[in-house]
Amino acid sequence: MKQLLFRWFDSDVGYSFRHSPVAIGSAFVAFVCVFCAAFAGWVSPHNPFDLGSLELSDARLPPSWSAGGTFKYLLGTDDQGRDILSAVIYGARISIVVGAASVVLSALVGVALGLLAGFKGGWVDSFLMRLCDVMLSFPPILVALLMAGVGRALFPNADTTVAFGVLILSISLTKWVDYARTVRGSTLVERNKEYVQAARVTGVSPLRIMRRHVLPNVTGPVMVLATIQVATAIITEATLSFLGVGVPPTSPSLGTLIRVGNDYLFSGEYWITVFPGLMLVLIVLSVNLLGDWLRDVLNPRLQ
Amino acid sequence: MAACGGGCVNHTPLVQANDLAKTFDVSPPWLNRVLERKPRQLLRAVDGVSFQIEKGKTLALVGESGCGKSTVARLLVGLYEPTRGNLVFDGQDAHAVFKTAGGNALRKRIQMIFQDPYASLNPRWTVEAIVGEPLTEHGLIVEATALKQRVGELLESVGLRAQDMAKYPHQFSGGQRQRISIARALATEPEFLVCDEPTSALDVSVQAQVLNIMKELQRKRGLTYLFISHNLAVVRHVSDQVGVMYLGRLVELADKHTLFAAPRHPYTRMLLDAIPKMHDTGRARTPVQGEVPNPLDPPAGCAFHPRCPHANDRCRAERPALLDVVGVKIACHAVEEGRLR
Amino acid sequence: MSLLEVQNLVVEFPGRRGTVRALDHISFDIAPGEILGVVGESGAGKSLTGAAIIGLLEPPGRIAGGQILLEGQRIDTLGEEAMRHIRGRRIGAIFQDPLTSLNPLYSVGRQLIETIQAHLPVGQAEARQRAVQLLKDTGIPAAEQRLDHYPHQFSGGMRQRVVIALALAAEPKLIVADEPTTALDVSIQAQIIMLLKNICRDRGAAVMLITHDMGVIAETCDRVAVMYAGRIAEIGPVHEVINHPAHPYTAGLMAAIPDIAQDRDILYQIDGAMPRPGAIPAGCAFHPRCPRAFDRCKAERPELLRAGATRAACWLHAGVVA
Amino acid sequence: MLVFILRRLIQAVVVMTAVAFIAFLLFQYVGDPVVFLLGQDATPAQTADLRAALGLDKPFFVQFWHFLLNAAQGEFGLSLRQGAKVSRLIGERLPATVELAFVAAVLALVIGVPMGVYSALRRGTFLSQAFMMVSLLGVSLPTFLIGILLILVFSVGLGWFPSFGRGETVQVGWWSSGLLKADGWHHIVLPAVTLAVFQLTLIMRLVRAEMLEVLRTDYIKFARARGLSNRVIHFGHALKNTLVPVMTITGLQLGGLIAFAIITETVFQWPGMGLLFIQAVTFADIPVMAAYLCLIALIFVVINLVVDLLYFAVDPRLRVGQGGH
Amino acid sequence: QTIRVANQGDALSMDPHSLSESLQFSLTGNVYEPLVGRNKDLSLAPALATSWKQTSPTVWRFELRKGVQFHDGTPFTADDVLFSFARAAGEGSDMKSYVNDFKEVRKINDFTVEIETLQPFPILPDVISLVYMMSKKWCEANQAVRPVDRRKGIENAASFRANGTGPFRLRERQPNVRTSFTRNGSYWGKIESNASDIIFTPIANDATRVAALLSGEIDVMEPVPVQDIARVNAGANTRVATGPELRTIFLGMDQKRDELLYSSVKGKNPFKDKRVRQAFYQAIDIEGIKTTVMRGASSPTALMVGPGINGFLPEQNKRLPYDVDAAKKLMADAGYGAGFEVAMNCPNDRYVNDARICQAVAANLAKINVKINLQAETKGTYFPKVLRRDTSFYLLGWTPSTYDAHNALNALMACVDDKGAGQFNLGAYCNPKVDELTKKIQSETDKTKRNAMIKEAFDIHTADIGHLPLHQQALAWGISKKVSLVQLADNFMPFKWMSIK
Ligand SMILES: Nc1ncnc2c1ncn2[C@@H]1O[C@H](COP(=O)(O)OP(=O)(O)OP(=O)(O)O)[C@@H](O)[C@H]1O
Ligand SMILES: Nc1ncnc2c1ncn2[C@@H]1O[C@H](COP(=O)(O)OP(=O)(O)OP(=O)(O)O)[C@@H](O)[C@H]1O
Ligand SMILES: [Mg+2]
Ligand SMILES: [Mg+2]
Repeated sequence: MKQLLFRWFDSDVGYSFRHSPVAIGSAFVAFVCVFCAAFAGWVSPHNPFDLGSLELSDARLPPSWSAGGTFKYLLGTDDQGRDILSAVIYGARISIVVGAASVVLSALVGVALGLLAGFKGGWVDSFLMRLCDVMLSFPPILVALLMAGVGRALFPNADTTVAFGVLILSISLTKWVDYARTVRGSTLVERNKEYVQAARVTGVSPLRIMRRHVLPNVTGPVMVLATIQVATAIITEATLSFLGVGVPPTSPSLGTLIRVGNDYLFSGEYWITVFPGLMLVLIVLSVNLLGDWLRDVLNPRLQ
Repeated sequence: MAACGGGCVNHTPLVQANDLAKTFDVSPPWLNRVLERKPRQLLRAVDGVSFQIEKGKTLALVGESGCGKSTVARLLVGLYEPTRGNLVFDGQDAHAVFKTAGGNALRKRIQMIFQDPYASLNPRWTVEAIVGEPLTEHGLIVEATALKQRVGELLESVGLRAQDMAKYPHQFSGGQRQRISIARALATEPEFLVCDEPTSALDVSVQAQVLNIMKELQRKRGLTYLFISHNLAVVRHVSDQVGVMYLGRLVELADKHTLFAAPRHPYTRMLLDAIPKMHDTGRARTPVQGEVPNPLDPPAGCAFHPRCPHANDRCRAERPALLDVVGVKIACHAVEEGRLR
Repeated sequence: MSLLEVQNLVVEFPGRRGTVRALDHISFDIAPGEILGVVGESGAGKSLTGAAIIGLLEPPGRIAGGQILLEGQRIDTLGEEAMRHIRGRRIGAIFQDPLTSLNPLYSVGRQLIETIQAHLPVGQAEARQRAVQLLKDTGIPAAEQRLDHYPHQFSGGMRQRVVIALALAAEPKLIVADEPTTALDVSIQAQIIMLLKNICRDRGAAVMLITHDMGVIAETCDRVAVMYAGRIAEIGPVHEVINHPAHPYTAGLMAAIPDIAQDRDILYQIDGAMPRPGAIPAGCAFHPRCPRAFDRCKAERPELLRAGATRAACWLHAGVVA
Repeated sequence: MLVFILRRLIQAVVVMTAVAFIAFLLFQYVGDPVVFLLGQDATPAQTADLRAALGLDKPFFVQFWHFLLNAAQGEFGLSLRQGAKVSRLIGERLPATVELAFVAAVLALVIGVPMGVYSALRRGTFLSQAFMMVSLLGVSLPTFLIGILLILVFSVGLGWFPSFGRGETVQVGWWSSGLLKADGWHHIVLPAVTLAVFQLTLIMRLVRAEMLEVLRTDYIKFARARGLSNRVIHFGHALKNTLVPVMTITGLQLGGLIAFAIITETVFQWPGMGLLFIQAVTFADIPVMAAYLCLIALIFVVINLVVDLLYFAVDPRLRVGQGGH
Repeated sequence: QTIRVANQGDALSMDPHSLSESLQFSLTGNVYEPLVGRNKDLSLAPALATSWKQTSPTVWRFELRKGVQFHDGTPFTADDVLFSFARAAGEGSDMKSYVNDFKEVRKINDFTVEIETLQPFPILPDVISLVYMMSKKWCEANQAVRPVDRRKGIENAASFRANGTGPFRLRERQPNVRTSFTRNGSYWGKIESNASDIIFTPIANDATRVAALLSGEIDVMEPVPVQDIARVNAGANTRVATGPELRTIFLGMDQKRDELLYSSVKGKNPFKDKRVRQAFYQAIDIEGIKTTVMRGASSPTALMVGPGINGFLPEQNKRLPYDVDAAKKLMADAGYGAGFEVAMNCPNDRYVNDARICQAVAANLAKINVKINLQAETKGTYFPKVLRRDTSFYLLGWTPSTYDAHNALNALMACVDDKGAGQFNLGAYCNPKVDELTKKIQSETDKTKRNAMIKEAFDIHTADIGHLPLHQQALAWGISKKVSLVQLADNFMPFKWMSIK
């Protein structure tokens, strides 16, 4: 482990990391966000998902520094008396989980199908690529919207976890296409590289070649894509909840919080939307910047 | 095969290619063909190539880019299925065997070395994994320390150090990488090595190192080589026999000494003439005109006739066969007719 | 007076592990009309030398010392705009791969005409006239029609002819040709080298011909510089260097080349590999591989020393001068 | 060329059938239109009646087959909710969406391409870094929030632009255009900006990345070596080569604009297809939804075709049948 | 003078018989008129009928107004009345339930008609106040004899055009974009409005609608989101008119199934135990919901109908006190001291702050250890689901379309049968006494007796805690200070009472 860390530190990526304030900064921010989200239970002062602890009488309190604010609720409360700070932390957790999970899911599917298409070629390839075309003609928001509807219809009384599952699935459903295409492209390149042919001459089975030789060599672009898609997935989730098919309101994600807060922009209760919005920007920005940086570092032509 | 004790000279060839051909279908999609009334387009990358290689000997194939050298190599190692003809390896029909369960046993005996020392090693694997892969894949060695031991030996046999196995390919120079490739190819103790331009990406100084190692290995282990190159000087250095290819066909197949001393085919002559001579500087040569024709649409008759100074009407119409002319095999009307000698 | 004079040229790349010196005090000159060959192993710094002369070092690479004089005028310190007028007009360049050297979206004629008009005060019609003439001169049949064709419609050899025509478009006095034939077929290589040699002779242009191929050098050049690890190991008239190499590296290189004319069982081989820039040993860069190295080689860096008709950076020849 | 177009058309039909199928499959789950059609006082018998009358009680494949038959004739039936022909509804809404998407696309291109070119040419300068940051901010905020904020600032706060609708429109044949009147332009500013932000970011980053690649190619190096001026190299040679790959993605993005318009149209009450679709979704108006999705697929197909044809125009390598090797 | 009006939604059609929905009635009610209309206090008012009386328990006689012209100039006569009722009862109409009990509509002379019903029908004038009169001639000339028939895929002129007798004419109709009206110069009555034109625009997004009002792009809009009431009131040129609405918001519980769906309780149904229902009732902090969620714009209620509905009695409207301790005790008594878990269905775009009310309720119930799995979703998926009775606990709102308590009793509280009774009684509350009373109320003609029966039925339902009534939501109209208008409790917006400075 220590050795691995050291090797990373010593590698080109590590070097570039140490010398890029943007990368360090955004990694730091991303880490803080992820840390807070992961340990939300310890970090946040209240548990916003525990409905029993909500006091309606504490609803819509402004942040502590404004007149009428209390230190009990540092960033104020929303219309349900939910502590905004805690809600933001927990919401970030949900957003990150939804974002990361949908990216992982779509990456898994996309990479697998992309490998298959690139390696098998022929009609498998044609079929999968046409399938990608079809998926591309569905704008992601639409697919997610419809999928979320379908999910709700199929699991009408789903509890929260299933609702999340449906949400994640519906976001992933369009995103895998990007991975499939990228991986297929790289696979086509890698497949004809001589080291793959060497393995074939030796008699290594195609499946094994795909897994052991080709897969590790296409992870670079997938990584880049993944970082950037975590961000878009989080935004998609927010947009879906704007359209009314997001996560359950009792366990709001950042997107839900912003959407709810949107209703209070005119009434002056800016904190209900601004702080979740800031958090969202912070996460998306840092993840995007990391992705950008990674892309520049991993792209040999830009070295 | 007749049993033959040590010391007796075995004249049965180890490798025998009979009328090998490989055609690629490069037709436009079906709809285009139907609508534009275009026929199917077939690219005859290799078109009826026959040769034999005796055990312990080296056959070199030379020719310009695109003439089908690599395709022959891939046919020999089973990366491609021949469209026509067959390959007899040690008395067995190789492509038939490749398909059966015994295929791996045969694959073990035939290995390949590639051109690009940078692309032929998986950049994410350690040298140990790369060289060890054929061993584990064929179940030759499963135990970790034994594997290390064997990989170390292999590396040392190609002039690297055993400690190098922990490194990654990018930590080696081009020549060293090519040695790793050789070590990998040797791992299964093959009898036949197909080398597709193993030195053309290398500097002359490094090329010398690799060629020396290859020769030494051949001497020590009795390896048989198919050596592909477009550098005639290198070919002369390593081979016993030389085949000259043009547009998918062999145009001349001869013993090395014969070929270099007295090239017969006009194309062979042209190739030899095109090589700049190092030691009689200043001599102006008249380079041959023209370039290789489009392989999709090869000229009728002798494919070389548009560039050939000796071409006549027969050359333009009739394709010459590869004929035995005093110990040399030649496909040329002019030579056959005695117009050229 | 020499056409081009390179004096103590140093090129450096600031990098993650400190600054790497890729060219280390290189000096040579080229006379008008002369063909200078530059050979050496991959990574020896041949292309960098060419790039430094035409002022196209890729960032972060920079000239860190020495000077480059073109017809007595110092050009390494010129600004971008002034340098632009030198490139193409006074120094032409040819790169290795003719396919990638031409913009695929523009016709060959357009690229020729824009180059001519960038440097010469001629109208459209005259520029076109010249372009056709250039194509004819470089041996392209049916030049008039070919002018409107796109690069992908030419074969490899034809493309390289176009590239040569482009390099000569504004009649420069010096051509830097960086491996102009490496990407081509053996039979075509000879054609292109001949063309380059003849056309430059006709126009009185000097050529700096960078190549791997000793044979090409032997046939084409007047003088040759052998590079090793960012330095010039030996420089001198071609047949002297080839037949009587003064530097052990040159000698090794020559012996390592298989000969078409004779059989050798084992090739001479120089063990080891050329050091990367940044890991170049002290003293003579070649000493760890040199069969004739002695103490001084490890400690002191040799300058180019006269050795017969050539000059070599080797302490073996120290006595000759002293 | 003709063959190529034909191929694409056949592909298009396949893609659109698949889209229709998937769409139709999904609709089975998004809600029950009968509930809305009948209002609160309907009896179960009435419900069953209507269900039968609408053919909603038929097996899925029968319904789909009818749908396909009709769709092939460009007829998608009556909107369950509005009782109007779907083709007419869409016809009325199409101009609004197309104009919005068009203005947004022009905006995104006109601003995005120069920004991308600049930040590629002047990599590392303050301004180009700032462009990159700002562009990232654009993708970090959900579209709806951007829309509301724009309204808050520019309509309510400053009173510069109207907050909803298309304003005055002029009827040109069946097309209703808002772009022929100052009022229409006045109304389109905020929605178009909202819609353009995301695309702008993408285009800018794409142009930058492609440009950086192109600037590293040999032919650019060779163009420099020929002594061409920077202007010619950057804007003649590099930009044109950059735009070739950018074209594909931009084409796809244009299709995306129309889809993204859903959110923007909702926020700005823009009377376009997105709004129609969202309303249809809430009321499970299957014919409208199906027609919309098929139309979107058609738009994508057309855009792809146009992009491919543009390729023919721009890239001589694709113009086949002219010698070559 | 032009008044620009905006609403959350749009009428689906201009056909007054095609859909029984209040926005559609409100909008088409400016163009078309019923026989019996309503005053500003919702009491009945003569419209196209000048007077009416019950000539026998099953017969009502209407005297029609003379000299009335449709917008196209044709005079209004008894034939049009007969035609309109037939149209409302016919195929494709959504008004059938209003005229279901009619036996016959008879023309006595050109300006007198009689309606005979199957059973005694005391509230007939109330019921027909939403059945608008159309021109027979015009409908026949424009293929609009029937409301739109989706089955045949044929469009209908009446969906896009209109020819009524009302104070405004329909000038232009772009569904979901803009509908404009002009003043009817030849109206039979006086129009208390100075508006020459009305432009109606739907703006679905709350924030956009508020912004449009604040920036002066529209003059009247509805509804104002409760949280923005203060902001609109603070605006220099805008104000909010609030008032009670007829709709009652309540919670329902499954009281039929033996095992509660979607709950941690297995093998039994806690909602069958009145103590549990009462515990839920008393655990809900309705005042807290009023102040925080509804920002004061609601009136908590104990009844299933609100003021303005016939049968509503203020003295009956007494809620059980909010008392968490009592609720806990009730739960403990019922054997659920440790609470349980149950799913709750809730729309999120149907009623004012509906999902937020549910959240607040969930938070309240958490205090008596009940864990609510809240499923808030769009009405498009919500209604089909709850109408399948695929729910254990749900939120619903109800406005009796007849302005009479019987409608609520029959739809919400009667035992479920297959003839439409208890159709929205989604938890299948059933008390035979209430059922019996409901049937009697239907045909009782004596007003006092009838009201007494309504009172009794409500008392029983309240005692049973059959549902958990929450509140009547408030109307909130955003109005430019230049505009004066009359706000009706049924949320209709007649343009004839709207003026602008
Ligand atoms: N997989 C393939 N599909 C279609 N055509 C192919 C394929 N592989 C090779 N070819 C074509 O077959 C011909 C012979 O190719 P091959 O690679 O054998 O040539 P080569 O002699 O090895 O050339 P080089 O010296 O450039 O390596 C070429 O024209 C090539 O384009
Ligand atoms: N951008 C760069 N950054 C760092 N080092 C570089 C860069 N470009 C070139 N070098 C180094 O400079 C040295 C000389 O490179 P150059 O391209 O001149 O070699 P060359 O002699 O032309 O080799 P080849 O025969 O392979 O073309 C190489 O060792 C290379 O590592
Ligand atoms: Mg090859
Ligand atoms: Mg080079």
